[in-house]
Amino acid sequence: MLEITLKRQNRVLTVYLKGELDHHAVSKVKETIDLQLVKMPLSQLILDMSAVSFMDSSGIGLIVGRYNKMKCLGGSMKIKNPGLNILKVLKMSGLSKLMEIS
Amino acid sequence: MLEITLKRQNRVLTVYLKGELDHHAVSKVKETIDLQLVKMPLSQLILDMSAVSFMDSSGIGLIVGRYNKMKCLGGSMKIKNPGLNILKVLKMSGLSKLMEIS
Amino acid sequence: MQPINRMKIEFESKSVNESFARIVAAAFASQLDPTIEELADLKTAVSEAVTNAIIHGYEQQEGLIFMECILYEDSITVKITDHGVGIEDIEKARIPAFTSKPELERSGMGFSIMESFMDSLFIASEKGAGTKITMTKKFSKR
Amino acid sequence: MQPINRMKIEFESKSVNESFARIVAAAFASQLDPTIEELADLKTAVSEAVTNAIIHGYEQQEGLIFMECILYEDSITVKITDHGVGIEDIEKARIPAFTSKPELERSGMGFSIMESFMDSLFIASEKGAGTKITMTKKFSKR
Ligand SMILES: Nc1ncnc2c1ncn2[C@@H]1O[C@H](COP(=O)(O)OP(=O)(O)O)[C@@H](O)[C@H]1O
Ligand SMILES: Nc1ncnc2c1ncn2[C@@H]1O[C@H](COP(=O)(O)OP(=O)(O)O)[C@@H](O)[C@H]1O
Repeated sequence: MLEITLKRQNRVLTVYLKGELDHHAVSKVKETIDLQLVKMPLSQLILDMSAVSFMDSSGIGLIVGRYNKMKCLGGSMKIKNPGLNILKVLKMSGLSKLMEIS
Repeated sequence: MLEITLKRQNRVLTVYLKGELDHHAVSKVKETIDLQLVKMPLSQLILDMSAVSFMDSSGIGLIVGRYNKMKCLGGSMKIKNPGLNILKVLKMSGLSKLMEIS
Repeated sequence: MQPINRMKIEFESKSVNESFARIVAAAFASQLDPTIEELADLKTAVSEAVTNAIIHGYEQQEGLIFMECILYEDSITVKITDHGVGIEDIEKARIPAFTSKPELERSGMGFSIMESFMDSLFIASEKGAGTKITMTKKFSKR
Repeated sequence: MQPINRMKIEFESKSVNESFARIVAAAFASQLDPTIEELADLKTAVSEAVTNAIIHGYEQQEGLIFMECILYEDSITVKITDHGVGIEDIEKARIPAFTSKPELERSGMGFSIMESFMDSLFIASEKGAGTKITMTKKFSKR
């Protein structure tokens, strides 16, 4: 089970994910974030992945989808604290060229 | 994989087991202990199970077998620190009536 | 009741697969969010049945073991089958501490553990054809 | 080379079984004592193939997914099969970032990940009959 925690500060939304980010888990994350995007204007979306133990290309699809939405809304997105195995998937998918990963 | 560590003090042998004690693991433990039993006379065999995460009835067979050997040799046997799930198997098999469990 | 999920696995009768079978059953059952104790009970019962198939069913020779797990709303049914020697007298086999292999230091407690750790246990067996164990465990609603 | 162990599993095409399939493959592979990274790579590749069977093969409808794992001295071969819609153009499907389901926010990186995380990847597929993925990963000697 993937746990989602949201923290909003001014126009920055930080989403903390905990657990395994696969196709099964993705739809709930997508819904949760997209609901926030329509609620209030955001300038930045931060995905904190420090507690994500697994991610496959379904996670890439989720991230690219949110990245595109943020761009449409004139905002930006960044990824924080991915573990080594998550970073491997992010890099291999070219996401590290699209957005800041720290 | 089950790890076996031996500590001998005078005529008392303490066997520390770490891992899962099932049929697959039992033969190595049996060999290791029985080799000690023929090496030097023992008055007591102590099985420390604090690091045993799983045990089924193959473990019961192992313990009863060593208990009988110790009795034949005029010694005794006791079990130390079993976790809750291990204790459940020990009790259900009546071993708690045969020897000291602490 | 309708099953909500099911799986079938077959693996070789090697003792190294005893822990594998336990992990598989527990991983599948964890979809129902059982307690740690319930999961430990299930693992122990599966280990007993798989070990029996290896030691008694196939007498430590090559053979295939089949495990089927069916999840319901609040319970799991596990079927473990071998095509080994079979059990001649099932009543006798169920007696606590009865074992046909005392020379292997078997305790004869396998069926007693399956019975007490699960909520039901059925044994179907035919001499020369094999054995099928069907066990069900209910998980507490949380 | 002779296989040292093998198993076959079938399970329903439900997304909840994606993590189950990963655990099963990893638990079996762990008999070879792989590194944590090697195990993570294997899990990711299995997850990709199983997810594809669910989303593309069976288009999120009911169906059965088959996984076979064969262990050799220092490698594992995993075969994942569905009897779903099949792939019309395998060459095109393998192109990085190609996806036939952009509306589901698929990234099209599944095959690329399988290819880069495993040591070999074969795709056999027939339109209307299904798809079989065969992947092998070598584990470092330790
Ligand atoms: N799969 C099987 N195939 C053949 N015989 C079996 C099988 N399972 C159990 N038995 C028989 O039933 C007896 C009791 O089994 P069990 O209670 O598990 O004790 P144990 O395995 O310690 O002997 C075994 O000794 C064996 O004779
Ligand atoms: N099991 C399958 N059955 C049918 N089509 C498949 C299957 N696996 C992959 N495909 C096809 O190959 C394409 C590329 O797959 P992949 O690289 O995993 O990316 P994605 O899953 O993100 O679309 C899919 O979009 C789909 O058209």
